[in-house]
Order: sequence, then structure tokens, then C-alpha cells
Amino acid sequence: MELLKIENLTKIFGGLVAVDHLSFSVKKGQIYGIIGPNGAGKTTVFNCLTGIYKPEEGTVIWKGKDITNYPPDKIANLGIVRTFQTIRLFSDMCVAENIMSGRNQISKQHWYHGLIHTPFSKRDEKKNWLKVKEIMELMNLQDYATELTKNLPYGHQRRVEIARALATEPELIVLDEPAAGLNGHETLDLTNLIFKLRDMGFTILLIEHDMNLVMNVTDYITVVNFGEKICEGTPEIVQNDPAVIEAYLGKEDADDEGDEDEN
Amino acid sequence: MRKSAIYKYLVFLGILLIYPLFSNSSWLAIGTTFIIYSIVALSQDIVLGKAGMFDMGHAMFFGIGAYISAIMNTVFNIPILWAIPVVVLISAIISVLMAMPTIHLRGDYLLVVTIGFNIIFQQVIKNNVFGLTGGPNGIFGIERPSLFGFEFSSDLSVYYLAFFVLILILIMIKNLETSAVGRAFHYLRLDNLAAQCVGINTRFYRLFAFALGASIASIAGVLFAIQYTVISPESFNLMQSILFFTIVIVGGMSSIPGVLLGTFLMFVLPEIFRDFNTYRYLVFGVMMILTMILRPRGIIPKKFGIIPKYLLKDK
Amino acid sequence: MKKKITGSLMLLMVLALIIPIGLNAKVVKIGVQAPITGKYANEGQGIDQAVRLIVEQKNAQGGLLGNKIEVISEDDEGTAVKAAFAAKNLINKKVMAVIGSYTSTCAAAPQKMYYKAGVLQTSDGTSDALTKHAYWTFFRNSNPNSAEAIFTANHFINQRHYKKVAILSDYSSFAVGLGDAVKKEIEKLGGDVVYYGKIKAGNQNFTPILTKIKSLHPDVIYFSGYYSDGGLLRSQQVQLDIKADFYGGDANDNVDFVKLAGSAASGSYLINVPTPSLLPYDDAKKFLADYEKKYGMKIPSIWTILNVDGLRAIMYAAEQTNSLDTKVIADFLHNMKKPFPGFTGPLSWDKKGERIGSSYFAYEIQPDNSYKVISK
Amino acid sequence: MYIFIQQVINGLTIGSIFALIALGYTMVYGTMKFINFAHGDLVALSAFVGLTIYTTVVSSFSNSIIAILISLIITIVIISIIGYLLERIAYRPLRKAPRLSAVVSALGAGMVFQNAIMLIWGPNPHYYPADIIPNKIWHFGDSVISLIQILILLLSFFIMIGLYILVNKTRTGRAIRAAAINQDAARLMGINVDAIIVIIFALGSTLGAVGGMFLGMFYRGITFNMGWNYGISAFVAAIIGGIGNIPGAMLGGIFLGLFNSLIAGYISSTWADAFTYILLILILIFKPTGILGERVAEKV
Repeated sequence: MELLKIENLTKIFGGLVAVDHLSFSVKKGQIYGIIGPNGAGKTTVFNCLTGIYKPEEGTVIWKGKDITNYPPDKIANLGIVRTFQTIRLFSDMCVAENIMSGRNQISKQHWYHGLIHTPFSKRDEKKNWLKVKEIMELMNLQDYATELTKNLPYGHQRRVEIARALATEPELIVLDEPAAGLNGHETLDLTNLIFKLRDMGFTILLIEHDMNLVMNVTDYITVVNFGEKICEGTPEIVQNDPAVIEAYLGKEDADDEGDEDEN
Repeated sequence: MRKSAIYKYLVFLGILLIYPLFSNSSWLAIGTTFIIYSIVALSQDIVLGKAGMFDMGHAMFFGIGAYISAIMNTVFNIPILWAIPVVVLISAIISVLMAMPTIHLRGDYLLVVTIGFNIIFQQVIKNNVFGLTGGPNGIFGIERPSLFGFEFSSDLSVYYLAFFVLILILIMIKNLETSAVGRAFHYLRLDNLAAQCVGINTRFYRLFAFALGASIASIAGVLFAIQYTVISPESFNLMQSILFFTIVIVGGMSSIPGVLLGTFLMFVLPEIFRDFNTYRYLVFGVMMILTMILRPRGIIPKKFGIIPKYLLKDK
Repeated sequence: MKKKITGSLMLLMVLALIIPIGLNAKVVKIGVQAPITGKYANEGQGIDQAVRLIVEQKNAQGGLLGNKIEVISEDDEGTAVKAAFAAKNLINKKVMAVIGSYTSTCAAAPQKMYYKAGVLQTSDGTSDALTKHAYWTFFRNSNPNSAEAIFTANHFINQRHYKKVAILSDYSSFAVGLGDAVKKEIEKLGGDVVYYGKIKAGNQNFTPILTKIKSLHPDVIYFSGYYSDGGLLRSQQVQLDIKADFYGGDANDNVDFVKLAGSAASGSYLINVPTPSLLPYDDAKKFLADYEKKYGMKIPSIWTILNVDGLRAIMYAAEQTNSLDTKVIADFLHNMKKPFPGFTGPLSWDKKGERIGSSYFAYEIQPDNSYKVISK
Repeated sequence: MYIFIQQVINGLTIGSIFALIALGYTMVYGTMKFINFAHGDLVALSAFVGLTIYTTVVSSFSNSIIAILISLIITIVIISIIGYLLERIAYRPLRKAPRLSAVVSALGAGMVFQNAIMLIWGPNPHYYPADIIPNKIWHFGDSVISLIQILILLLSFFIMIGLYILVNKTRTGRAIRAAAINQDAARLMGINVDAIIVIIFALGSTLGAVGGMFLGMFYRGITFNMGWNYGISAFVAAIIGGIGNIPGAMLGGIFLGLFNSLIAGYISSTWADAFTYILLILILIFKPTGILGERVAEKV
């Protein structure tokens, strides 16, 4: 079953076509990868998909419904949640509070519960905090519950960001270069985590530079260059595609740092 | 809430409770105004400190509360406490109407817009629209309220009325802090985009913060009208807005003790040093600079990382 | 560390709020409530200094009924809220009478408090609202707007035969009150008010509104606000080559009006009670000289002297009745058979605390900046 | 028609003074990203300093124009030094702090300036002598323009051209622009950002000092609290043009001056402020970063 379908997506910055009539679709339960050299427009695709940018052309279809031009929060409400390439946590707040932010859309509290607590709202608070606790345990973060996230090491911050995404109870998790800045050990943990998430029933869409990671974890890959799709298929197919090899040749060495292209 | 924090609040409220015993009538008046200004500052903090919107026109809502209740009382002879629901409703509506088209503006632009609204408000009341606002003279002869047969005619009773309202507001803000709404304010202040991407409707919460701040400030405005029985435009001008803005930054954004201390320092301290007439505001300016250099996040910065105990138990 | 800071600050709060203010006295206390800081600071400081000078002179003569007089000054910053605080302080310090404040708003805000506390108040505020309640404690030492408006309208229509009048005021309660009253009186006498607008005090750039007025070709421009704007209005009027007479209301009568208007001051007109330098009385001249000698500057305006006259009348009443009881003094002031000879002319009051009789003058400012009386 | 021309002349004169002051706000905002609320009071201070110097030196010169030029230069030097000290003492320690702390520090500094003026020169207004600039008027039909207005317009025009060349055509200007876009990157490229900030404060103070003395010469009366009014107007002008944008501040100043004049002249002086701010709000609703816009780069 097709969960997410992107058709003819086009995004233009000034005169530059960052994404050019790109189409792909993600099936439920997949781990889907988008790869491409620096400046290929991968993050732009994510930004269009999650409502941060408005595409010039094309549609984003989520479970058969056109969600193009929805605002980011609406898209998250529908079950698509993302992480950021440059980690964006609420850095002055602690781990538990960060994860709790994901519970906002699940919480049944009304605006007036901000003024007066009722037995209902107290139950709701407790339920959500307990869920946060559960997620912290799942992600091995319970020891850092009250630690401010700005004081955590980078790898932990990534985990908090993913935990925060999980807290929204999404169907599709969109990971923007989750391995960027991680060491080998942390990358391995990440790989296991991604598998674990899939086993829990989440669908995963990720952008990654780390070829090893991509080839190891993904089921299906779309390769993008200059905003256009040059190839798609399983990791084996992609790895042997001449266009992909050409796009990556000579660029490999310069590619390890994050892509700052369209920001 | 931690126990030590509760004790601190109890001490603070206890001091306010017995304060009238030790003060003469001029210090009682200052005490009453301190409480009223604290309420305004706390409401400014909801908008500026918690939701992070640079609102430099907050005295306008303080003024709306005072003016509407005064007009209702002097023109239509409605007891002033009955004005409170009307005042809250009207200022919430006005604030939402104002904020809808402007709320998406980035920090400093929003700051200018709110300054603009404050100045427009000033001009409206000074021009005596519909002959209701009394122009530059303001409104005289506001009647003090009575409730269940009790007359709030003495200054002391007005003090305790304000004190009672302060307690309610403090409880409400504590509730806010431990609710989904209150946390949403913090999230959108710290990183608006990240908040949106986890499904928080930041626009709604911004509007709500604005409306909430406006409503509370307008309640303080009613108290102000009750205390002075005379109101005039300059009590709600841009300088006052800047005062409330400064109180929050100096005290510590979204920190309740900080805001209360800020109100004390920015409002009561100059009263204590009245004898130094001409020098006091010079020294005051120097103090503002020094405070910011020494404690850039405010004197008592907000502490995060306070979460329910049951999350920590089996650690 | 942080706890300590919080704790000590709390302690400071407590201490500060409980600082006892008690002074018991064998002296007569006179309060001054004036804008010692803020935008009317020069007028406020003038009132304070003049009152202190009078009291110093009185004490040198043995005080009031043998009691030494002490002056307590409170700054109201020209705002109503601070005026209320200032008044509470003065009442607590048990003053017998309060001189001030300079602006009508600040005089009105604490009026009721003084009334309740039985403290005499004398102010130069000219807003008609001040005597509305007829508090027995209140004595206006100037004339109200309405009296000035009647004089102005009569002067314009019957003496100068102006047909078209443009009126400007600022946003202060005083200027709006006077402007409204002048407009009403002029229309009553059949004059045509072709323009009535407001300027923002301190804005300095009045060319837009003056250009507008120019297009209406009035015979006279009348400004009811304060000298700090009036002088500029006159100077910009001349600069824009607007051929209309310029009349300033009483608050323009300040030495600074001429300085601001520069060469344009010559040929403009003012309407006021006699200015300090024109006061015909010897004791007034002596007081002006004393003031200049002591403070090294000229007295800021007639308002200072009016306030001083209020104080002198109260002291006179105390001596006549041989009493320091404010009620007795007030009764005496309300029922004076023979007016008290003040620096600014005879002083007596009606039941509402309104000063009886008015002696407005219209002056033309001469090229040497002296005043020539053109109408009394 | 002459009314319209007259209003345009009025508006351009005050507008160019707004523009000079607005440049001070915008340049500081461009690099430091905070509103220097003390700038208006610094302008007031320069009006006072300028007058004091003028009255001291005027007797040594036969020509008042030379005397005013000499005082202008000395005032610029003094105010630039004060501007530098302001940055060094009140703002530099706060560079890494939340931006609002610097705003409050600026408000405090403004309060210090204002009260210092009151304590040094007293609460009474001071007056520029009437004869500094000969009181000459030219007529165009029924519209008039005075010599001082022409001088203000010309001088402001040349100063702004000079500033434009400085920022766009010189090495220093390039460094200023680089620091405005990204301080860290500029530092990495070998630009001494601290020095650039000092230059910016000196330049802003210079323009403010010129504006302050123009105000004194044009309106003659100066008061200790005059800075606030002009500060707010100039700041609004900077916002209208797009804060941080140098041509924007010039445009915003002229625009605001003209708008004020035309509103007061044609619609209502009583509601002039309200109209001005309604316009400002409308501009921001439809052009959220001002007319000429501001460079904003949000990282995603």
C-alpha cells in the first residue's frame, strides 16, 4: 500500500531549480532512502514534504489525500514527523520536556486547561508523561531525563530528536541525515535503532550521505542529482547504476559534511 | 512544584498579607500599585517571556481594561466588578483582531507593530472618541465596588482585593506552566519551526498567548481604575509599556519570581529613592545596564528541567 | 549562591517596604507638589524654589505665628499616578497646605485626597474641572480657562474685528480645555473658526499643519498650548510667510517663547494676566529681584508667582485668624471682605475656590522683546 | 497646488533629518541585530554639545558659518567617542547574551543620556541663536523655501551619497557588509569585526550628531527629552525601509517625512500619529520586512 506519493515536485529558488519534477512513492513499512551528491536538492524535498517550503509545482499525496501546501503542524498531525540535519532541539529544556513536545498533538487538553486543571486534564498530563517515560526507556535516555539537551553529546541529541519524533505517534518518520556527525559506534547504534523502529511498525524515509548506512538499512532508494531523479530501485540496483556512479565520482571525498545547499 | 519553591511563594504572599500592618497610607498605595503592576508584568511575561513575542505595547491592554470599566461605571452606572467579564472579553477580542494579521512577523517587526498599536490607542483616548474617554483629562469619579454588601471603599480593602486577584493569577500561571498549553508556549519560543514540525499549531498558541496576556492585563486595568478612581492617558503610554517590557527582561523571562522582583526593582525602588529627585533616574539607567551585563538572562532566570516525580522514581 | 541572592533581595524588599516614615513636628509644614522632573521640570523646579524663597523670608521674620515653616517637596513628574503618591506622602507628613501642582491633571488627581485629609491646596491649574466639586480645601490662584476664553473672544471679535480664526491646541487637558472654550466663545460672538486642530507637544515640526492653515487664509492664528510649542509655531509661521496675526494663550507667556520664536517673536501677541516683569507692585518687583539674586536665573513664568501668591494668601489668613486650623483658614479665605494684596493683584475667592476677578491683558511683543499692552 | 509643493518641501526637510538618524539605527541593527534605543538620546546630546561648543567658539570667528562648521566637526568627534564608549561599555559585554538584554541595556543607556543632559544643562530648553544661518526665504509662487531648509537638504543628500559610496565602493564598506551578513564568517575571512563595529558606531553617531545639530539650527529650541520623539520616528523610518538596509533607512526617512506632512496637511492633524502607525502596520503586513526588505536567512 502506498503511504506517501510525491508527484512532479518542483521547487525553484530565484532562478535555481532545486527540485525538478521529482516523483517517488513510499510504501507502508518500508525504509526508503533518498541519496544524492551535495546540492542535489534532497533536503529541499523534505522541506516541501513537511510543509516548510511551498513547492512551485507538483503534489504530495498522503494516504490518498492531497496535502500539498499544508502547514508543517497539520502535516505532523497527519502522522508525518521529521528530524533535522542540524539538530533542532529546544536546547534550554531537558530531555523529558523535549520529548513531551511530541505529545502535544496527542494530548486531549483544551486551551482552558492551561488556566484551570480538571481531573481530566490531570489524568491526561500523567498519561502523556508516562508515555514520555516509556519512550525514554526505549531510547535509552532515562538517565538523562532532567539533563538540558544543550549539555548532551551530539549522539545523544540525535536520539532525543528521534525520541521526540516518536512521541508524536507518527506513521512516517522522516530522517534528514541522521548519521551526520556521529562516530562509527554511534552510527551502528543508529542502524539498529532504525531496524527496531521498522519492526515496531513505523515507515521510514531518510536522506543520508553515509553510503554504508544507506546500503545496509534501506529497502528502496531514489537517487537525486541537480534536483532530478537519476535512478531508483533496491540498493543493489542503485549501486551498479552507471549514472549514479558518475554522479558520485570525484565528489565522494567532498561529501562527508552536511549539504548546506539550499538553506 | 518543588517544596522549596512553594515555601518561597508562601513567604512572599505572607509578606504581602501582613505588609499593610507596617505601612502608612502612601506606602499602602505603592503596595497596591505594586501588586497591580505585578499582575500586568506577569501578563506581559506570558506574551514576551513564555511565548517569546516582542510585545512593546502591553500597557495598551492595561489601559483598555481601565478605560472600559471606567466608562461602564461612570457613563452607564454599572458596578465596576461587573465590568470584569466584559473587559476580559473585549480585550481578548481586540488582541486577537490585532494579532491575526501581524502575529507572523519576526521579533523586532512585531515589536514595532505593538509600539504602533500603543501609540494609536493613546491618540484614540486623547482625542476623546465618542465623548467617552474624557480626552487628556481622563475619567474622574469612578466608584469603588461593593461585593455581597461589602464596600471596597477603604484603600486597605482595595489592597486586599488586588492581593486576592494576584493570588488567583499566580495559581493560574502555575497551572499554565504544568499544562500542554504552557509548554507549547515555551516550545514555540525556543524553536518555532521545530515546534511546528512536531505538530504544534504555533499560530493558534501565539494568538492564545496574546489574548491571555491581554485579558489579564485588562483585569489589572480594572483594579487600577478602582484604586485611583481617576484614570488618564499617560498611565498607559509607551513609556509604561517599556517599563513592563523591561521588568520581564530584567527579572528573567518566564520566571515568576524574576518578574515579581523585576516589578519591585523597576517600580518600587524609584519610589524609595524619591528624595534623590533629579538623580534617581540617572542611577536607575546605570543599574539597568549593569544588571544586564552581570545577569544577561535576568536576575532570576527561568529554570527548566522540572518534571513530575514519577518519571524519576526507578532511576 | 542564587538562593542567597534571592533571599537577600527578598529581605531588601521587606525592609524597604517597612521603612518607617515618621516625623513629628513643632513646625508648620508646607508641601510642594510639582513636576520637579519630567517635561515641565523647569516650571516645577521654579515653583519649588520660589516657595522655598518665600518661606525662607518668612522664617527670617519669625515664621508663621511664631512657628518655623518647613517645606516638603514631592515630585509628581507631571503624571497623575505619581501625583497621587506625592499627595499621599505629603498628607502623611502632615502638611498644612500644598502648593501645586503646575498642571491641571496633577492638581485634579489628588484633589479629593487633600479634601478628605483636610489639607489646603492651591494650584495654578486652569482647567474648569478643578472647581467643579467645590472642595473647601481647594483654592485656585489663577483664573480658569473660561474667563480667559471670554476675554480672548471679546478681544478678537469686538476689538480686533477678526473674521476668520484658526485655533490650535495640543493634547494636554489644559490646552484642549482652553481651545474648546475659546472656540465656543468666538462662535457665540459670531466669529468664524475656520480651523481647529491639535499639534503634538514636543513634535517641533509644525509646518504641515501651518501650511494647511495658510490655505484657509485666516486673519489670526490662536494657540492655546504651551510656549515650548508656541514659539516654534510662530517662528515657522513667519518662515512659511503666513500673513496672519499670531496670538498665544497664557501658557505661551514664558521667557522662552521669545527665544524660540527668535526674530519672529516681534509682532506676535500674547494673552495673559500681567507677566512678572509687568507686575506693577513694588513687593512683586522686589521678590523677582530676590529670586534672581538667590538662584541666578529669572523666574520661569507668571505661574510660579501665582502659586506663591496662593501660599502667601494662606499664610495671611492664618495670621488674621491666629489659627493653624485649615478649616478656619479656608472659611476666612472664602469670606474675605477685603482682598489680600498679592504679587499678581488682589486675591479673594468664591465658595467654590475660584479666584474672583480677572485681569487679562493682551500684549504685543515689540522688536526689543518687551511687551506692549494693547488691551486690558 | 502650492500647498502640495509646500508640504513636499516641509516633508523632505524633516524627512532627511529622520533619514540621518534612521541610518544610525539601521547600521547598528545590520551588524549587531538589536535596536539601539539610546540613539535618539545620543542625538539630543549632540544638539546640546554642539550648542555649547558653538557658543564657546563663535566669538573667535567672524563668520558664523565657519563657527558652525568647526562646532559640527568637534561635536562629531565628541559624539563618536561617546558612541564608541556606549558600545564598549553597554553593548560589547552583551554580544553573546540574548538580544533582548542588549535592548534593555540600550533603554538604560538612553535613560542615562537623557538624565545626564538634564543634570548638566538643566531642565530648561536651550536655544540655538537665531542668526547662525541668515534668515533668507525664496518664493515659488505661494510656496516658500528657506536657506536653512536648502542647506539641510543638500548636506543630507551629500552625506547619504558619501555613505553609500563608503559602504558599496570601499574595502571598509565591503567589510561592513560582510560583517552584517555573518559575523563569524567575516571573522574567519580575516575581518576585524570588533573594529568594524567601532566604525559603525562612530559612523552612526556622526550621522546622529549632524542630525542633532540640524534640529537645533532648524527649530532652535532643544530640550533634554527631545531625543525620544525623534528616536521613535527615525526608528519607525528604519523599519519602514527595511531595518539593516542602508538605502532603506534613507528611503524610509524621506517617506515618513513626506507622509507625515501630507497626512497632517490633507487629512487630519489630530489623527496624524494614528495614520502614520496604521500605515506602518499595513506596510509590515504586506511587506513583512519593510519596503526594501532585509536580508534574512533562516537555516532549516
